[in-house]
Amino acid sequence: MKSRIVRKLRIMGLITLLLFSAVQTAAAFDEEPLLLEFEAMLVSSDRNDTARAIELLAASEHPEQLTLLSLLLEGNLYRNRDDDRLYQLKQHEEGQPAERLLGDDSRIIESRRDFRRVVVNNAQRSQIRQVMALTALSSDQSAKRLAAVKQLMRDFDEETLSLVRDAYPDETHPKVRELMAVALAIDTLSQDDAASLSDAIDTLSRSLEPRARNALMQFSDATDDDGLKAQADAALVKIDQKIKFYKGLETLYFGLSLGSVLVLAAIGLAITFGVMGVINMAHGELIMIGAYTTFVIQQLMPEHIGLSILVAIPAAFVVSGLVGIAIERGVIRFLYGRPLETLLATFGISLVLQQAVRSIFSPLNRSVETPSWMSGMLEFNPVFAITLNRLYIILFCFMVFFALLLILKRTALGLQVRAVSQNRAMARAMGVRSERVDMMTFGLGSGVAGIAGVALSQITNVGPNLGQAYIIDSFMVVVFGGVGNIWGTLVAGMTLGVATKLVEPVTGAVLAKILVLVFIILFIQKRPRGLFPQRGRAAED
Amino acid sequence: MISIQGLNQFYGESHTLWDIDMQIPEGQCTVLMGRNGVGKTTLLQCIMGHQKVASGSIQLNPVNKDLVKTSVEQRPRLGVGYVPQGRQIFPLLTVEENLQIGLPVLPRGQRKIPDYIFELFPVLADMMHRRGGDLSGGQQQQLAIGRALVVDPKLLILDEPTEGIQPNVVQEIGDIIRKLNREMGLTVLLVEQKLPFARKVGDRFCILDRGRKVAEGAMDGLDDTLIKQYLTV
Amino acid sequence: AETIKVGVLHSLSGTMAISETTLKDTMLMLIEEQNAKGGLLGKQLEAVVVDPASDWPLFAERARELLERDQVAAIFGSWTSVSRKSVLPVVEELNGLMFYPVQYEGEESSKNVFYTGAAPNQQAIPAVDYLMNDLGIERWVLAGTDYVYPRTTNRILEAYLKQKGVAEADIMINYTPFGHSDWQTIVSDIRTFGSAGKKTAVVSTINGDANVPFYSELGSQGISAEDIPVIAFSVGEEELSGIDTTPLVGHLAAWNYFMSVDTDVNDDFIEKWHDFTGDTDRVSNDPMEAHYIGFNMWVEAVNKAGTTDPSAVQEAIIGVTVPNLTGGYAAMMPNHHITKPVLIGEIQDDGQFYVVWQTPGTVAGDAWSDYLEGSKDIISDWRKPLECGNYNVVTKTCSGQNFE
Amino acid sequence: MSQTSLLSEVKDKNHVFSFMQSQASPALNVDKDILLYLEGLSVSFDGFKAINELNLYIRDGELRCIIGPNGAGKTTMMDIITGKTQPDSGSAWFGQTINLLELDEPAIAQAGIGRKFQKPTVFEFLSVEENLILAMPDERSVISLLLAKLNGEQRDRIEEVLIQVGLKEQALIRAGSLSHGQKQWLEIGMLLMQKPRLLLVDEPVAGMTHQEMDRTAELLISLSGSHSVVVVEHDMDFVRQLAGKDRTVTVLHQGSVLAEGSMDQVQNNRKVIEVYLGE
Amino acid sequence: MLWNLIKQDRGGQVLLALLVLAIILVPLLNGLPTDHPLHLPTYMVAVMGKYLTLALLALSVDLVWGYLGILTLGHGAFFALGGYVMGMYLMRQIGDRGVYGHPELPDFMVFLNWDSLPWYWTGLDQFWFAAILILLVPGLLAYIFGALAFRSRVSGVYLSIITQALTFALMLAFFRNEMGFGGNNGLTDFKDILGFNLQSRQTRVGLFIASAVALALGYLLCRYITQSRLGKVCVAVRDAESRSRFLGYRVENVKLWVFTLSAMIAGVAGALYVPQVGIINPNEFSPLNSIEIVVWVAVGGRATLYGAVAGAIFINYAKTWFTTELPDVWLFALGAIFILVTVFLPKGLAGLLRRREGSA
Ligand SMILES: Nc1ncnc2c1ncn2[C@@H]1O[C@H](COP(=O)(O)OP(=O)(O)OP(=O)(O)O)[C@@H](O)[C@H]1O
Ligand SMILES: Nc1ncnc2c1ncn2[C@@H]1O[C@H](COP(=O)(O)OP(=O)(O)OP(=O)(O)O)[C@@H](O)[C@H]1O
Ligand SMILES: NC(N)=O
Ligand SMILES: [Mg+2]
Ligand SMILES: [Mg+2]
Repeated sequence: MKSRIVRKLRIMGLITLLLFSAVQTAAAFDEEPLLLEFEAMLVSSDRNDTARAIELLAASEHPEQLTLLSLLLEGNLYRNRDDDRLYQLKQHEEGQPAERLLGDDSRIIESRRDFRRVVVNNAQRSQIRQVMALTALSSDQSAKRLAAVKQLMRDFDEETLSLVRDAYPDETHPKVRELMAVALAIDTLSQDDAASLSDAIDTLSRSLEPRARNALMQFSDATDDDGLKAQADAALVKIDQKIKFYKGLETLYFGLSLGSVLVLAAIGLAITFGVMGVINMAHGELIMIGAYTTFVIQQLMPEHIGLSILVAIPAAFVVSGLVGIAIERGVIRFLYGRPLETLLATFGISLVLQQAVRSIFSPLNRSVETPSWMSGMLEFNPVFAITLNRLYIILFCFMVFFALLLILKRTALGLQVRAVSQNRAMARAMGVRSERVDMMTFGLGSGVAGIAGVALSQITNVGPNLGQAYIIDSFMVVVFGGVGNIWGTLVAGMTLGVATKLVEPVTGAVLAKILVLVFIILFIQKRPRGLFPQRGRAAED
Repeated sequence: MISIQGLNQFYGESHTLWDIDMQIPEGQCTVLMGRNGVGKTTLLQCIMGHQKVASGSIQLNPVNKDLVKTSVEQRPRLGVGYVPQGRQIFPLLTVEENLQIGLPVLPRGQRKIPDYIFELFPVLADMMHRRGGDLSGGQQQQLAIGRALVVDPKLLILDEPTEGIQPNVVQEIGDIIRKLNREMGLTVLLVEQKLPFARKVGDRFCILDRGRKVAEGAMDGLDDTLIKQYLTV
Repeated sequence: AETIKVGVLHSLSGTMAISETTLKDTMLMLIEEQNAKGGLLGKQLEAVVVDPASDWPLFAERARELLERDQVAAIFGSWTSVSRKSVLPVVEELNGLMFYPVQYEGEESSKNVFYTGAAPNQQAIPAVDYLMNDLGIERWVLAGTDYVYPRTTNRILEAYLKQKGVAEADIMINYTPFGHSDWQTIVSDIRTFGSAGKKTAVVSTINGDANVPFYSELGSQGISAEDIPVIAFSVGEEELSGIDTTPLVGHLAAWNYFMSVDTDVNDDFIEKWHDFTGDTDRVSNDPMEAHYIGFNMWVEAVNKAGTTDPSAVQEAIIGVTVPNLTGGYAAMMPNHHITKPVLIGEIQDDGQFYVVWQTPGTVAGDAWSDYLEGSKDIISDWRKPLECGNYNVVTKTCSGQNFE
Repeated sequence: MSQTSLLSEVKDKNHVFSFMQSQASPALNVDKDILLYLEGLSVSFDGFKAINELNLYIRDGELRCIIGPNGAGKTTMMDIITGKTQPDSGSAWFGQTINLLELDEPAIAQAGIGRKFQKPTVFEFLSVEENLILAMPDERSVISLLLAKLNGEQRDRIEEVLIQVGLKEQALIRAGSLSHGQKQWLEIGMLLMQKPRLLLVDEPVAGMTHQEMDRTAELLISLSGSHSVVVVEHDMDFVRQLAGKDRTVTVLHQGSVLAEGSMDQVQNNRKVIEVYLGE
Repeated sequence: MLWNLIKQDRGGQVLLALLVLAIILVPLLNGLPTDHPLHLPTYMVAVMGKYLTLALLALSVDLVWGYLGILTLGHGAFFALGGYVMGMYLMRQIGDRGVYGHPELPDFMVFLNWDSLPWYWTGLDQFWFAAILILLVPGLLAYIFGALAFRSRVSGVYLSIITQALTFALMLAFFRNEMGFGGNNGLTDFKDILGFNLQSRQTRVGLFIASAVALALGYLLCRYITQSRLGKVCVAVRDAESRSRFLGYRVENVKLWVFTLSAMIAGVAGALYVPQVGIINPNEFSPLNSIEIVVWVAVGGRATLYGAVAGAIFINYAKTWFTTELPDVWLFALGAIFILVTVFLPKGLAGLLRRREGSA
């Protein structure tokens, strides 16, 4: 039962959309025999016919071959159950127009049921991609050619190889050329031509492509020539060393990225709990609110997913911040001087917020899309690539951290909140407007939690349990780092992240988590006040 | 400067201050005296707003405000500086930060710690970046006085400011209070147990006993009978 | 007027609310519909909804209340195995009826419980067959959440794969804690494992909340279904509705029902569901179908027995056959499991599954796996004269019954 | 306690864990008539030398006044003696046999060193009477605490101390609601209950009236002889009273002894006047 | 001597009187014919028994939190360990009546292919041995944990968080099937206790009485401790830890023993809880559960023993009632209770009672 609110938001969003998005019209194709046959196969109820339709088109020299195949690949073709013809739909919604693929007939969708999407399966998708790759091999963009060679390397046969072989001499782009060379070398290794074998091994020894390594292994197992075997083995050792090095880098990156998630989740708490002393059990729910804000923003601007995240950051800050301020004004301000009781009240608040989200947005997870600029990888080589979304999260984490540091160190607020938390009465006697400071600080911590929610929405569930999943870890990080020290939070989060990732490959995820917890317990014995303890006479009693 | 009328205060059930009427004339230094536990600190806390009063009024004069009805954080803005008993330093803030806390009450452009504070208490300059809580007791006391002066007060309230301070500095503090009082026209309300010091800096005295005001007058009027009656155990 | 009470025992709060709330709504819809049809035995049905709050002991407590205090004629409920295990002694002690709608690990057959979800042989085994035969998979990653269902399923699959000649080195098993959220290392390991030159697939028994970050990591590390397909047993339409499916197109799931199934009963069911919830975006899923089947079976059995008395219904329900939503029929077997078709679907970018394969007929649920050492000799048959849920055909004994 | 030392403790099968040891320290030995030896003590905080090569000896039964500017290191010295602060170097012995630097705070307290803090610290949620009961020296092990009962003698003693510190009327109220001065008295009362061999008294008369000061002086003087008493105070009248004609007064400055001698000598010491007393 | 303990303890008197009354009335009312208007259904007996065990748990938390100032966010671990020991005993009582008919191994071990009982399951078929372990296992863990933490002077939130880490780690460990405790499914399907059929009415009433007696004894024990000199030392430690060191108290020993004792009480509570609810699963180790216990104590009134009992019973009753009557929105109601109690009843329910007493 999606709430009405969301639906309303969505309608508003649609209106905005119409203003932005250019209306695209589908071009119809002629009813020539080949295409009619293609259509007939696709509307058939026999699944194998789809594959045949693809083959049919692929084998033909039809000029619109690629256009049609991509329509199919992207799921833009629908079968009408009445007339068994194919249609292109702008939207699979009642009242929307449907254009016939062949000829120029169109109708309005009366019932969604009447139109069934024509779907391709994995094998067929591969089939289409291969066809497209073959064409792309002669594209004038090197990136496309590179992708094409990669696609072809998944599964090459004589035909594709000969295409690569033909294209190789003319290829100018070094990367594409290199990959082609690898492909050809792999092929060479499977032949029995001793002359070029050594060169092929040499080529492959420089490549980190898994297929290259596999080919070398196979070759090494199969060959009778001791010299070549030794060469292949040496190449393998070299490759494995490189792989090991890159795996190490990868682990480090994974650790930092897990660490930055922990830091983001904890950093708001480092303020509300660490600096203000409120044991804020609702912190997780403030993160959750940030994530839901992202969801709502995306609902409002479904055509601008890329932008939506950027809009969501300030929006989540404001929404969570306001909720935080409401919590502070409504409950917590009655509890200053009774820090333990904030635990009780905020625990209650967290239950209420969870249930509120369940009532408003349903208990189901909501889907938040990853904008295209955040998806994909920065590929350094075939064994080492960094995922862009995580990279952005790491960067974002540092940005948030330094922004907060600046606020706490460079503004009066930072000083005042520490004064208030150390001695409220005296701070007021010095003219500090403690109520405003509390409100602003709690709002700031909550707003930052909201921002963390935006980041988390990119990698995990956006659902009512989101907060629960992070609250324990957040407290762990803040305390491990040393309460009241936000540098501590940063270092603690990163340390725990990297430690987890270092242990995980050895022990598996479950034991890794247990070991990290045991590590925290033992570490605290050694440093009873965390990584960066508050020192001095006052902290001792 | 301050005129207190019919002030009553309770800690829970226990009636601590009884119908206090008291005047603190502008430009003078009034010393509040009395045995331990008679309610001196409590009275100052009422003036500062740290304790709720049950009845009565506390008029702050040139600005004509009833302090009972104003919030605590207004007081420094109305020109009241406070040196509490037990120093109440912010232990984890540095000395500098302790002093900076009061700056925002000053008009923009004047938000700087005045140099004369470091002239008065050179030790604070030496310890600028040490945590307040790490200072020795006497250093903290000096910091507390310095901190109160930062807000540029018209009325300075001090609760046993010489407690734990080395003798030569006590003399200095006496001189300072007198100077602030006589030369800069600062009104001072001082709680002090030590008679010589009280006599030296005070213009007027006021004695509390078991929550009531029992005597008041010019410092010359503080004679042995009063002392025997109210200040001896 | 006197009513027949039906207990609905699904978590509406806590971690499981995410899955179970829908089933509560389904039950309310089915009951409403039945009442519109005139009720049962001339009486109206009344749903008694309680919230066991994802708290396992609370499941037993609530079940006891439903049976003792509310005198419900049957309980429809539970999702996790542990909640079922918690309720089990109670329904057996009080001789109640319970319909359990979720795929599970098997190894159980109670006189009082009817298992309308899939047993491992109705989901896992056919799925692996499909991967092996149709996709030519040679290397296997068995990834699951660390609890009994994945453990058991994977043990069965491991035995099965080895029996089919798969080498130990071609099987990688990985367990993660509940709600595991950082999948970077594991996905990277899977990628490495899958780059050994043999076609590799992941069989996922990853549960609930851990799926979103898992798939999202698959997407960001660029593992597409064409490289390494993932087939899931716990990811359905409901779970997909919380995931951005664009990068997941082509990954698989094995179920006994998909919302996209093109039959009239299914279309009708979905339409009613949309009307009932007032939300045309709501999806339907396999456990909903299981409740649909279970409820109709119960109705039929009550009609057949002429009473809601549990013992009579237990007797009457074996052999009852009702339509399922995929165009066939489901029959209650003597082991209290039902017959189901097995469907394999590929994820589409609209969050639906497209059926790419299905068993020609239906498969009967097997309570005791033929691939596990301890249980291959055990059978279950609740008909007279055997009346035993775990009869050892070798020792010829029946053990572990909680009733006299 | 660090992890490695814990590990080595566990590995050593003859190790007697501290929680299994009898917690009594070696018997106090004051054969040489010196109760407290502080030799070559130094301690610094973030590079700042709070105590610098300090040497100090307290005789058995002596009443010693220590004065010195704010920040001279007086409180820090007490922190070292009571185990709160570990010195960087030097030694601290209680009698001939007890090395204070090897003991932790409770062991030092049990060995017979009691302390009154500069800032009065009492147990705010317990009544005044309960504060005194807890200061009684006898029961310290968990079991005996569980079974402890007040006997008549102890009751009388509490009564006596309550009267001595003038808190008879407040006996049953929460210590937290005492005024500052009253807390000072309560702390003195706790010291009296504890009857330690060595009393360290940090600024006892701060916030007291002159007459109370006299009383405190009397009290401390009466304790000396059977106890050693070290008093830190800035109030010269009080120090004068305590020191009388022939007791020793020590002046600390910048962490070490600046001057030592009778009150008269000290008072007329130029350097002392310069850094501390003023003209 | 007993009377002296509760002479000045109005709440305690009421509590003990109620417990005695319950011990007498519950079997009587439960024994009435089922159609009698005063009949107490057996399921209610079990539910009430459960409340009493949770109250005992709350008591153990109040002892360390209320009086000693240790905010333990991991006490559920000790409760769960006691529960697991009892659960293991109950599993062993099943004998060959499991579904696989194995004479020794519990079902979950059979189907996970274990061939023999792990060493730590041995002896648990004996009740006396189980009874000892119920005290010993939580006690030992608390002792070791405490010896480490208190000696290192870990305190405040740092201690709270590592208690939380402790229970969290245990939860993950117990989830692992390799541990041999049944993984996520835990231990369930119990049949007898001490030879009595767990599903019989009499056994349930017996367990209820055992819980009531345990609660009463637990109350008296805690009361005795808090009234003793040790109790005063606890408060002293709570309010000024370092000051009590300077008086010669070995703070770490005081903390260690009280904490250990409290863990044992929690273990007993867990052991009584398990046969009444019929299942023990790693979820009992969940950190949020432990936080909830603290919340019960706070609602009841920290540092009043009867308050802790009242809080636990009140909240758990409210939960039962809400989840049946307001299944869709009960979290709002529960959350609101927590918020309102904190803001308006700073001393918890016990404060309400005392205010009454004060004004009367
Ligand atoms: N927070 C409190 N709660 C209850 N009673 C208090 C509280 N603070 C002070 N009192 C009581 O109020 C009375 C007055 O205390 P107050 O601190 O004002 O005394 P004082 O005159 O400043 O004494 P001193 O010279 O010792 O500082 C004392 O008897 C004290 O016991
Ligand atoms: N933990 C600490 N960190 C940093 N500096 C410290 C610390 N403890 C003490 N100090 C410094 O050591 C010096 C000695 O302090 P101490 O408290 O011993 O002085 P004192 O002689 O007792 O002075 P007072 O008479 O003012 O109480 C002071 O300058 C103080 O600032
Ligand atoms: N039965 C399950 N999926 O837990
Ligand atoms: Mg005072
Ligand atoms: Mg000092």
